[in-house]
Amino acid sequence: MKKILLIFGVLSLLIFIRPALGLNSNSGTNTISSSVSVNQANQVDETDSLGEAFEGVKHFYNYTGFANATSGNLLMILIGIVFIYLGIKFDYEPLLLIPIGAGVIIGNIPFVAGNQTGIYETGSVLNYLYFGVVKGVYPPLIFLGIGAMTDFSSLIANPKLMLLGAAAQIGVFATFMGALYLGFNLPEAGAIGIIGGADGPTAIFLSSKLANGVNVLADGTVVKNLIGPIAIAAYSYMALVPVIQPPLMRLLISKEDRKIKMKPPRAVTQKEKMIFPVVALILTTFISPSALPLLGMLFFGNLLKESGRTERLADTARTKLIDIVTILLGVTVGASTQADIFITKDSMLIFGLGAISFVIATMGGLLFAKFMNLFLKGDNKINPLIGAAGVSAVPDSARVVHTEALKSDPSNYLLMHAMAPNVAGVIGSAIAAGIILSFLG
Amino acid sequence: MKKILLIFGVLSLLIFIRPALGLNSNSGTNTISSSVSVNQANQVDETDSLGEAFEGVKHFYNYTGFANATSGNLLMILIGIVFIYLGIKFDYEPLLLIPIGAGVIIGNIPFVAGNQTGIYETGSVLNYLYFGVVKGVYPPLIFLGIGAMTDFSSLIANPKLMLLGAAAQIGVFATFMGALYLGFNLPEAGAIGIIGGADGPTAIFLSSKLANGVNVLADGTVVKNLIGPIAIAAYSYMALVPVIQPPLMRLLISKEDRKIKMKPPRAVTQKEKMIFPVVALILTTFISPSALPLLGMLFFGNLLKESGRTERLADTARTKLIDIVTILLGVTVGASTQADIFITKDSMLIFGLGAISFVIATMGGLLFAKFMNLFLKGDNKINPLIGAAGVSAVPDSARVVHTEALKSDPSNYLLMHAMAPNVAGVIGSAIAAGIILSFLG
Amino acid sequence: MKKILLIFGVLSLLIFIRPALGLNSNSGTNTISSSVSVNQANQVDETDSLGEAFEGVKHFYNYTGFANATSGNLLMILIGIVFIYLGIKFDYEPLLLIPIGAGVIIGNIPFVAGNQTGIYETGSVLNYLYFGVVKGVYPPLIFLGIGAMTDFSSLIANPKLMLLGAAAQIGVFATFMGALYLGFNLPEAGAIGIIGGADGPTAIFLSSKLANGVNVLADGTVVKNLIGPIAIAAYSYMALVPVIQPPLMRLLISKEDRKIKMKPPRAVTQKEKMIFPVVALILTTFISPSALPLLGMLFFGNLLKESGRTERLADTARTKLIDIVTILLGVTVGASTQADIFITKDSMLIFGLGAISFVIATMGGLLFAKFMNLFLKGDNKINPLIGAAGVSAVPDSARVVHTEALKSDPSNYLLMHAMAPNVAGVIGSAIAAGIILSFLG
Amino acid sequence: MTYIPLFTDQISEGYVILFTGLLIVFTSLLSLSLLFKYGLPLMLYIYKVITKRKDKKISEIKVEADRNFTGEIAAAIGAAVHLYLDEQHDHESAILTIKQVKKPYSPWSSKIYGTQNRL
Amino acid sequence: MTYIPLFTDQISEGYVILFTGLLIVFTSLLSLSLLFKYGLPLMLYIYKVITKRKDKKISEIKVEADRNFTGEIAAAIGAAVHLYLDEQHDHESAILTIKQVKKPYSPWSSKIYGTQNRL
Amino acid sequence: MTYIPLFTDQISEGYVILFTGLLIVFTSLLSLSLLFKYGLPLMLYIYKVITKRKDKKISEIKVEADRNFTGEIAAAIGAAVHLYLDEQHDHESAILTIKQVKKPYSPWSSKIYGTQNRL
Ligand code: NA
Ligand code: NA
Ligand code: NA
Repeated sequence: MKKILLIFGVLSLLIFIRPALGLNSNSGTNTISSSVSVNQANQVDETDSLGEAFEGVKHFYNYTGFANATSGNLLMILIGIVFIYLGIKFDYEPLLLIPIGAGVIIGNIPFVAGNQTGIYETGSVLNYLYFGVVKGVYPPLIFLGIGAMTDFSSLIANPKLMLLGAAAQIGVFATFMGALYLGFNLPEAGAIGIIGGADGPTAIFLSSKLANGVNVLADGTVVKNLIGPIAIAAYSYMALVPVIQPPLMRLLISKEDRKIKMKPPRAVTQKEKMIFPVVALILTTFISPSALPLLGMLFFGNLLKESGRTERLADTARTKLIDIVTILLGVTVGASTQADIFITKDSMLIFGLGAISFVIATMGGLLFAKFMNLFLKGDNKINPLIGAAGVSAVPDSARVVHTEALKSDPSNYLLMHAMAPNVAGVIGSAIAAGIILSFLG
Repeated sequence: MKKILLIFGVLSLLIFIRPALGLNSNSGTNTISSSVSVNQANQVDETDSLGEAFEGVKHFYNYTGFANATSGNLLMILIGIVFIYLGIKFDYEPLLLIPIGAGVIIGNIPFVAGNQTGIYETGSVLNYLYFGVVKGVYPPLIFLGIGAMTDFSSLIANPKLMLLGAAAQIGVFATFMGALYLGFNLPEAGAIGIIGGADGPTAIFLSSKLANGVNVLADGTVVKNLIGPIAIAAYSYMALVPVIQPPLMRLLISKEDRKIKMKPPRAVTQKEKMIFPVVALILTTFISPSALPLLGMLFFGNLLKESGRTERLADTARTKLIDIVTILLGVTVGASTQADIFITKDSMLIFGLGAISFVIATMGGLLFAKFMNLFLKGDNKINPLIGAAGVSAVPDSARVVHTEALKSDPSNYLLMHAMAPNVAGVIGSAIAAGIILSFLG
Repeated sequence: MKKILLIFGVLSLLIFIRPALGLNSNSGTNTISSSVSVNQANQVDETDSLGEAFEGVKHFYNYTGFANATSGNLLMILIGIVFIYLGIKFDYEPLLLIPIGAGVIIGNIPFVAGNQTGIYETGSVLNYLYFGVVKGVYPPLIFLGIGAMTDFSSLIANPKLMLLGAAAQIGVFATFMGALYLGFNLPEAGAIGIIGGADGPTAIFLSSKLANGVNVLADGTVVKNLIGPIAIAAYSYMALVPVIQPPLMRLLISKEDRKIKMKPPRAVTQKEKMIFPVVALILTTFISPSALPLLGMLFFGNLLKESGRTERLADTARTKLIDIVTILLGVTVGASTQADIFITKDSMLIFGLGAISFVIATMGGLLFAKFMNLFLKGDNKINPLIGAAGVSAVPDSARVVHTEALKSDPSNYLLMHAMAPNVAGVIGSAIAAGIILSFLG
Repeated sequence: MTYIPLFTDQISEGYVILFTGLLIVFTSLLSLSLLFKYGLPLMLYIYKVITKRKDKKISEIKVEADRNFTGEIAAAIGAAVHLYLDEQHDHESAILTIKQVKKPYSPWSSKIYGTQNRL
Repeated sequence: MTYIPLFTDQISEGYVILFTGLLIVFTSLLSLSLLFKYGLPLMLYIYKVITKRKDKKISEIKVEADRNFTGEIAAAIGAAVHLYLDEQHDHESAILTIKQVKKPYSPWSSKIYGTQNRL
Repeated sequence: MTYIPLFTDQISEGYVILFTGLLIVFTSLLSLSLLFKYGLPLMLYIYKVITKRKDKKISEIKVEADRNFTGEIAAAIGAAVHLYLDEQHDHESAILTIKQVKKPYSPWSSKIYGTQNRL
């Protein structure tokens, strides 16, 4: 068996590797004939129309990925594999990186255009699933699920921590300015800026509205389609939060400050938790109506969770519904990185800006936390580390804070406290997105 | 900290409340400057372009809900809150009232048109989700789930109780006549009449076909879009069944009759339960083919439940699938009550007619139950109370009957018996919808 | 009560059976009057406009299924009932046959065209749900779920068994040739051939791309819409695998060979199982890019399962998501068999070809297994029965193999081994579909 | 889709629909009830005759159902449910509390609730 | 949707958005925090006055929550979670193993997993 | 999408597709099998060399799998499954009965099954 496997295998590999090796067509011919002879052995009599069969193989070969692969495709596939590797090996946001990584591979399998295969070809399955991204339908559904799984008690117990979520938004607007200076036009810059919000769905939602390759500017130019790069950048850096934030924390926060223990949050009544989503929904969307799809669904989901009467709906929203949307969103966003469209100078710039935005956002949060401490007395003082959680990237940044605090004092559990700025960061980014949208939409 | 919170807060509130208080723009200016000075303290140097920043705030302010709120919006938001309150506090159909209530709030957040925010704006997320309502796609999916969770044994064991489900439909046709007399045209009246069916999905389905703001009458007039008011009316009164029905029961049914104990239903074999959905599907849809989407899915779901081979599908249909659809249907139906479109004389009339229809339907069921007793001997006699369950509003009306019966005789458990007319009422309403559709569709 | 039930019943039945019995309209009239008199008893006064009411009944009657039923409809409904019966009684693929059977009934309820009822009428609910079939969206989602529930270890442990999955594909191409000889044009023949793949989703996917009633050939002729017949044929024969395969096994495999015990597969490391989906995805789709939607999703789902980090996504994909899609796919595919479109000579031919294709595929697998044994020594020898599992029809054919093997040796458990060619068959069919698509798409 | 009126007068047509509709609704539900009162037993009998009692599987499925699901049980359930409904709210709150203490922070894409979800 | 520029110069408008944006984000989150620090207690008080303590249901729902959910517990949970997160991977693998041994073959449309799914 | 024929005669093209198709299907599955027979071990070896055994996490995940999932178990499972499949129908009916007795009335939007769903 080994023997035949080998003979057959070597020959067949030849068929596909040939062009790579640059062998001439003769070797091709005898490949065919010989492999056919093997087929013969199998069950069919193929003695006739050998030539045509060869024609057929050649005809078919032009459809294979081997014939159409570009270095860009191979590079992107490699990146996809790296995403998956990071997700599995280092447990960085695997629920995001693995679907996206798989999507990147799927999106970069070389194909012949016009066959309804690619994600950008109308009528292809991927294109139908991508619809939810292009139209910004998936993000609000994910926010519904987030709302149904988020407990805002720490925020209700300690409202002033909301300001940390606001402070981190400096990252959004700074990146926005940076993008402008790098020559992106306003809507594109706005979409890029939101990467600093460290919130995937918000980033996808805003970019699908501003940098969707459809809108037309006053001067007649069409905005670029940056949904792919922005989403990938946002999710990549969200996954890398455990790498990005710790050094900044050690840089900006003194040993003593890191040791600060915060007094346990007060107990929050169920009634408060029921009122919160309603009030927050009305207030935030009154201020930033363009964020309605995001904030409306977020607080609606939270109401389902806290009402105490709709547990079954909340449970579906935070499990199966969000899972389904996450799968579809992840794989399509990944697939949207088709090399010929994705590998551009813009994408590189966006990745650079993204890195900076996370740094600025983190610093903003940390510094504003120190600033707040100036006004806080005694055991009301907050541990400045939790400022870093203001970037959202829920819940990783909160867990990073938790871990960092433990390094300086193994008995200092900040997770509960860090959740407050963390969810505030989500709200803050959504509001910021709404503001940008109302200015540039 | 308190201090700065207060200063900053008061100032910022001023920004938004100003117009309400009618302060002049000066106060506005120093609001800006002072709050900016705070920002300065935070992290950025904003000394330049203060004027423009003020411009920006003014420009942005025009997008906020504060600038665009109408009394109508505020009224509807209040109604939304009341819905949620009723759902949480009195446990009235919370699975419906809470999503709808949240939707009402979301749909009435004031926004600037043309930004793809509102549910009636093409391209907005809410508009995409609303699609399932406008096209009548959600109701059949909900019926699929209802079928997968409904046990028809009590109906199979006691077929004559089906007539109670028919009797209650008098409410549908009476309301239909009422609507005609109030000047609605035929299709609109038909859609309004179905409120008397006490069945949300059926009401949405029929109104999406008849009163969708699209169809054109022979005389060239376009029918009104009454989906929102009809759906809200139907669900509101379904939630209020525990309030509406008891007085009517006491009014029409004598103390003795209320004490009647019905003999336990015979055991039903699994084979009967398997045959029921198939036979019922064929018979009912042969009589009323236009009800196919509703009845077809209802009995298909029931077949999944009873086949004993497709439990996993039935389970999904009656849990996650129906939950997802309920969430989307509830929030979009709620959001469709956008003040400028919802607050009309028509809506008020529809609510009036709705109330009457429930009363008539209940009375129809109760009286026909008494009428049936004239022909029934001994322990075959039925407890007329169960006639009220014929309005469907599953399962609340059945539970109301159960509770009422217990008041007159604490050992009289009618729930099982009341379920028969209750589900018959669902079938009856769907058939009625089909009839109306085939006459006026 | 019995009495009135009978009177009323007989009369009402008369209304509908009349035309069948060919009674004259007089009987009709007194039917009305008498039944009305009953209604009177109920609650409403209907003495006036009796004539018009009769008009109404006549008008309505033309909408009922009784007025529009064709023998074709009744035949198809009968077939639907048979499908359901087979699923329940003999447990043949009930998860497929029961939804499809119900769909067949739903799709053949007679209705008046132009009322947005039928699955082929734009705007009807069934038509919206059918979209996922026509556009080939459902199949990849089902493959996602299959991937998330399939364990490829037996394949990884014993790679050479993959060839059995390839051998069975002879069924696909032989059927393709047969269809050509029967006069179908190339795309239609390609779509019909895939029935031999014994894989419902693949069949639907390919036929929705090739034989969708939309594509135009070079000579200007439009291809037929064969999605319905092909899907029904594929699923029917998949369900009948326990009937089709055993005789062929006994025919082709000797008693001794059936007794062959295979050595237990080696243990497979988690790392191998993680790498498999990625490598397989890249290699197979490079060779056959047109199969990307199917193979991409299949291996993506498997990655979710094996990554060890995305269990919650894998779980959703293999339970609720696949259930929802299975329900919708089953009922719409069933409903697409509307008599006037389904009952054609083509459908009959397709069913004939389908039966043959399954036979050829099974024989191909069995014979190639015997052929492989010529090269295998000692306890490496494979039990030729597992060749039959190469047709996929997962997991039934594997279980048939298992059962057959037990008949010749009650201690010979082949299930694990048979799974290898079984899943290989799925991959093989998808690749074959891709090839056909790239030739004829 | 355009609607062609059958009758010149809306109201009169309304009455037609009223009477016809009620008539048909009653007829259909009545025929359904008759079918299950008289038709079904007949069908089952015929089925039994045809299959000459060969139908094991289905009977297995139903058998236990018959035994246990007598009217008494039905009544008992009625009672149980009744009591149950009264207590429900406490359950509700209990459940709430548990949930609350079990994951007072679990937000999106957390490895944590990936597990909770499994538990 | 076409975008009409407010300002001729992109950069200068950028700054406007920068300042305005930050200002508004802060304002909104600040007003939210103020609302919950001062507004909410007031609302609850008013509500209590209106309903004159008649609100049983909701109070029931919350009561236990209050009792148990003290800060100490919160801290305790923090600790628990911490420990928990460290052990998680072993759990993960354990679960994996079980799954693997429980259904190493379950493919699509199997009667088997119809049941597995239930187990 | 319009289809341009490669060959004038359908049948002859059919044969081409027949042969080419089979050839390619075999080739691809064969190369896949070769890859896993020879390529994969190599890859794993290289990976190990590169990471110099530093890969804890993944190994943890797999380790137990290896231990327990020997061929014997596999066979055992085969047997188990076999027995299991025979008993299944009784299970099925049992489950049915329970379900039936547990909620013989639970219809839509019931507060009851909101809870059932939880139980
Ligand atoms: Na953020
Ligand atoms: Na009803
Ligand atoms: Na196959």
